[in-house]
Amino acid sequence: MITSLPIERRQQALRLMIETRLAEEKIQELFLANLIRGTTHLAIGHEAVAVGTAAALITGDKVTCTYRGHHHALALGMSLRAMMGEMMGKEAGACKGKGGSMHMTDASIGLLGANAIVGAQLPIAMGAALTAQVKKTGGIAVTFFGEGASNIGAFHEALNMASVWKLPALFICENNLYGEYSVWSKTTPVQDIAVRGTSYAMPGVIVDGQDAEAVYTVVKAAGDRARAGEGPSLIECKTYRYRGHSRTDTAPYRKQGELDEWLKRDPIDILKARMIADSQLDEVEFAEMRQAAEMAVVDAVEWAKQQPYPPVEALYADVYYEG
Amino acid sequence: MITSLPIERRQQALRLMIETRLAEEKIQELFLANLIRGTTHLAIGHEAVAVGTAAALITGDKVTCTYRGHHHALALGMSLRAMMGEMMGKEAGACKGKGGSMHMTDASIGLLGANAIVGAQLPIAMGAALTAQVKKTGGIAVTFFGEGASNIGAFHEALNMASVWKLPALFICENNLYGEYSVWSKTTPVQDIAVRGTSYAMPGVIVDGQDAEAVYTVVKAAGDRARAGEGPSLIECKTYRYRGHSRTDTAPYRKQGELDEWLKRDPIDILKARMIADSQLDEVEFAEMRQAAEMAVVDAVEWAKQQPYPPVEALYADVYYEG
Amino acid sequence: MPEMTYREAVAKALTDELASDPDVIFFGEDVAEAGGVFKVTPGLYERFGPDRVRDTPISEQAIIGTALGAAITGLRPVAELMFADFVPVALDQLANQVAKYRYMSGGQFVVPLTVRAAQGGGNGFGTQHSQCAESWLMNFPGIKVVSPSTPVDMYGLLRGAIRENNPVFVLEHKGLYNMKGEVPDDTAPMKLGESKVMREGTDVTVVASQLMMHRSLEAAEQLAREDISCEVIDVRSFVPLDKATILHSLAKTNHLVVVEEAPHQAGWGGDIASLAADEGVYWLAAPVKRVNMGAALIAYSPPLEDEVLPNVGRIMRAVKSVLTDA
Amino acid sequence: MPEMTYREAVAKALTDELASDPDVIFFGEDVAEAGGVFKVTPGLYERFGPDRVRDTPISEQAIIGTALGAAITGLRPVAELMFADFVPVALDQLANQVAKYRYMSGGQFVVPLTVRAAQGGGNGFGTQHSQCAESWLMNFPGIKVVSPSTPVDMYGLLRGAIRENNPVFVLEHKGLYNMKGEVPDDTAPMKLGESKVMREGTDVTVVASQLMMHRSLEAAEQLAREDISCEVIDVRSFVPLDKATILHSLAKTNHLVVVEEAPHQAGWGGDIASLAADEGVYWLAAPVKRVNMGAALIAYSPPLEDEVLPNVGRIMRAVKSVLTDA
Ligand SMILES: Cc1ncc(C[n+]2csc(CCOP(=O)(O)OP(=O)(O)O)c2C)c(N)n1
Ligand SMILES: Cc1ncc(C[n+]2csc(CCOP(=O)(O)OP(=O)(O)O)c2C)c(N)n1
Ligand SMILES: [Mg+2]
Ligand SMILES: [Mg+2]
Repeated sequence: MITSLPIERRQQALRLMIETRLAEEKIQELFLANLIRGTTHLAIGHEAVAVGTAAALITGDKVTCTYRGHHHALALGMSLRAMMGEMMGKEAGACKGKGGSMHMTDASIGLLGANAIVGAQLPIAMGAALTAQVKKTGGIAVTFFGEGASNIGAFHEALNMASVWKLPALFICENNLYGEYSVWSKTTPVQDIAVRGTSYAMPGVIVDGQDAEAVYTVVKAAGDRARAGEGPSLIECKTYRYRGHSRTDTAPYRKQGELDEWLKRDPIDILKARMIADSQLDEVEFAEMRQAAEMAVVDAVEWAKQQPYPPVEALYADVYYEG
Repeated sequence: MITSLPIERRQQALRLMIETRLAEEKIQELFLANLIRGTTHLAIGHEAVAVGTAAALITGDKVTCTYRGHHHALALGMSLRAMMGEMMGKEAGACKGKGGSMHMTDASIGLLGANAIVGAQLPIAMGAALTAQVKKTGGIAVTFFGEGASNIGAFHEALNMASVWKLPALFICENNLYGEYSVWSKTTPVQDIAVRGTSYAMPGVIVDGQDAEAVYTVVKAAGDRARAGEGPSLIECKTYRYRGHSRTDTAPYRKQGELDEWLKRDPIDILKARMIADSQLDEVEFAEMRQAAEMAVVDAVEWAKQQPYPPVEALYADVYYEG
Repeated sequence: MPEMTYREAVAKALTDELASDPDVIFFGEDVAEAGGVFKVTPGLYERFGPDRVRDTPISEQAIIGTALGAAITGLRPVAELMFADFVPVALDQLANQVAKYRYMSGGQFVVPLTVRAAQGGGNGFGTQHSQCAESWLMNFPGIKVVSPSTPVDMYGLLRGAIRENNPVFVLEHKGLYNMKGEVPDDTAPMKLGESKVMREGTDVTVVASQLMMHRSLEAAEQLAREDISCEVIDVRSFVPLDKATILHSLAKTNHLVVVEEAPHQAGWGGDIASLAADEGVYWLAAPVKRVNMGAALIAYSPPLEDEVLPNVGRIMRAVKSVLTDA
Repeated sequence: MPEMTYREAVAKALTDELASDPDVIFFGEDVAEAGGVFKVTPGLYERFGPDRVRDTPISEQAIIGTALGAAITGLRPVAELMFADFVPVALDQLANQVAKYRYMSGGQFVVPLTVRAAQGGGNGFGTQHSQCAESWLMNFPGIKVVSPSTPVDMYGLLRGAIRENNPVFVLEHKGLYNMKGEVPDDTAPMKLGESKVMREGTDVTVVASQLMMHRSLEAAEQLAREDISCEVIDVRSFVPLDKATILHSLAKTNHLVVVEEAPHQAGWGGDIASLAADEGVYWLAAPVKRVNMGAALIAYSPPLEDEVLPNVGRIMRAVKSVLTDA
């Protein structure tokens, strides 16, 4: 049973998904125009996972995620300006320009860090869950990772420790079928990552990652369980990335027609259709929403362009805390 | 159904178990008398796992194991002299004195190394399995580890890779209930390690680790499967260590009466009883066997004592292969 | 003034920190119910309870990662890695996460995290259980590294490390656990980053740490009988490094010997020699000698292990060689 | 004489080795069907087949461990770790296993194993994808470490590494993949352990590697216009280190600058400086300067990354400072 969110929260979820989509499309443009240096990993197609999860979290909850983390950051409440500033390496960016695309981090919204080492974010979230447990904050920690990451040692250690310690933690796997250029079946002998919960006596749930409300429903339930001290859960969101793995990848390894099939189940379309069916939205309002998002993205980009780079002395700041 | 081994092989298995038992008791003695430096991890109680497995292997098969590895080495055919020489750090030891108790290694019998880093031996065995697969030798690779090791990252990575590559490999877990001083349930949320095969679409079998022929039966079947190209298996041997974790540990953490229960199912007794029941052995012959083993152990110790230490220049040899 | 062992000093520092700050927690493999593999931490579990003193699974990456996550969310964790030889198992978490977490977030976090591990050779533990880890950690700015050599320093530096709002790796030497020394009741948490002149001298500066520092003191004692005066400096803090104390001594003695319990290549001794060759070059009257394991590994066999670790004889020869070379 | 890129030189070396020795196999993440993340290895999978050229799961510990097991049982594996920043993830296998396997068995095995990874900064990849790894591997005797700086060396040293009956870590610099150079058809597998004088000079010896070596050459070129003559040495082989070439140059120039693309602490530059302070001390006319990242990390922001990596200006200033200090 999928929970229907109240109208305001649906509006917010839809707005965030549209903003995320447009922001990422813009980021790709800026990269290809060489206005940004480095690399980027877009989550276009994954938006429902982020907004569905974020809708189930409360203030004080903590999140770690990956280099493919723009959608999480925006869903949790990072401002478009902070993100674009960071993409351009500006002092006003989320990490003062020191992190970049792969490290969008904002402690003020509970986002403890996006990680560029596959799997490393899982144990770090366990530490946040431990703090919640020891300090009895009622909070939970959520960590996002890909299906490919479920083959690395840190995944195994984190799930095992979370289970024996009954940590208030959620492991959310965004199974987008590919790890870089490798289809999951080439590197992973099981059909569903959720089955790996068995090794830790941990519930493993599969959910439609294109449906924000479906994601919300399972994350909310697992979160309630975790908050009640009943331990962690593994949640596998079946999703798809529309773009290549990173900036320059055109994804020639995709199966013919696969993308088209997934485009039919676009997360924005799904929520939009449901809202229209429920008479909560019409095409005009949707177009307005999209236009507002477009303007917000453009504003953020233009703002970020105007921002100064950090001074060179910033290099030596924050290696250590001084004081 | 447990396979009965032919009489000569039963005799050999029994002899090896007795020799191993006595050799390890002697080693403990030598340590406590400070005739050997360092530490040691005895497998007293585990002998059936080693001889049952060894009985199912053929020339060319490869094995990696742990610091708790004397029983594997002897079951595979390491000489008592080579072992005692190594324990004493003598030049004539299995590793020329450079390895010691935790690193009993003998390439000539397929024993690729005992490892003192928990879990590290698993991927190494996968490499041996890869060679067998690529060179089509018909051989398999076996790796031994404890239930505690099943919580470390390398375990996970090795089982996953073995499964996707369908490597001819066997993962043999000696579940002796404790990892150092921690009972398994404190660190491991599942009842049986075998269940972890599920995460890799790999068969997980549980076997009585005190019964050499039971171990032989499952290892033989899994080995045949691996040799036939059908992939790896996870085998969990339920066993128990009679002694503490290492030299100085008196195992105060054991449950009251637990050791006594296990002593009732001693691996030597089990095979002995079966042979007596099958009229293949009587008490006199058993006593003779034991005495011969005692003499062999004493011979090895006395021989090892007479051997010279390696010359100091040996320090600089074999860091690299020269040539 | 109470005398205690180096081992007891660790326990006392942990006890005092756990008692004085409810945010301090402590975990690692077999540290709680069993009191640690080196029997360093008995009683903590009983006193501070299962929430704050925990046994972990054998999962070094998870141990460090969890400690990091706890540190950035309001706890002040102390994690144990048991043998320092296991640092490589968890090095991604230490080097790519712990060390960089504050920096790459643009200073959003403080990381009040302490990691402890036991290091060093001489016990017949073989190639994989006898190494020293300072140099493996030092190429990753963001972590501080301290290596106390005496009970009082163990107590003060471990407390200082736990009080630090930065990640600190505290290395304990296995060969010193039974060493006794005075630890005054009023010993306060110590500031990291200071070396200590353990013996004053005028002819040669000997820089060393932990077991090697004690051997250097012994060498100095014997050399004194031959009228050679060594100044022995205990590094104590590898990161940050106290350059001033070393340079000050070098200015006086004009001769430098560095004693490392580690292979030569990319060892911390190179930094001391490099400091001498840079800021101290005009004071150098002779070659700087490094006494270390060269390119050898620690072998199990007693005579090999005894030879590969710098011993008093090798240290004395090095001191004499720099004095006669000129 | 064919010209090719550094990237093509890697591919050609792998191709030639796979073609000439059926025991050579190659695996890593996305190296086979996709031809590698840096597009270094396209076509190998098609030519040599799925048994010998394999994609792995994201499992760096398993990659290195499997390569080790294969190497000691009759294959000659080449494993790729993609970014050298992932070395810490697999360091236990490299440092405690690969490096020690022959030694702790008393010489029972040969370990003909090559590991490749791409390293270095300057691409805006951020703190966790821009590091150089030489110094992290060097404190573990048993592994050789080479860092080719030109296409011809890349080709010759990679082939030499694969031919070696020892573990070799070959570090490729991301910033050089597109660099072109002559690779004569008859280029043979090269012996490891030799540095190369890339430019002769008489005033200052500059020791560097890869991207920093090229920047040093550029600095030397500019300094030449100011009548300062630099001898630029490309380290090429960090383990074993070619001490003779460096000392020979130092004897001539009496001045030394070491340029590292890494933090200062426990970096390989310390070993070069320490060599100078020991065997070369009487030739030193001025302080030995190390140009490196100091205690900073690589930040994403372009101006910060551009500043933290030693650049031509900083190298020139260091050279001048050692010449004017005396
Ligand atoms: C330890 C480590 N190994 C390899 C990489 C290179 N890498 C970056 S992303 C990626 C694929 C990850 O796939 P998945 O977990 O499915 O996440 P996705 O990118 O699909 O979101 C790889 C191999 C890395 N960053 N870290
Ligand atoms: C990576 C690593 N972590 C910790 C240790 C210390 N240690 C040695 S044995 C052991 C317990 C292993 O338990 P288990 O796997 O059940 O094997 P057993 O000793 O019972 O045979 C531990 C924690 C180690 N050697 N390596
Ligand atoms: Mg994926
Ligand atoms: Mg066990």
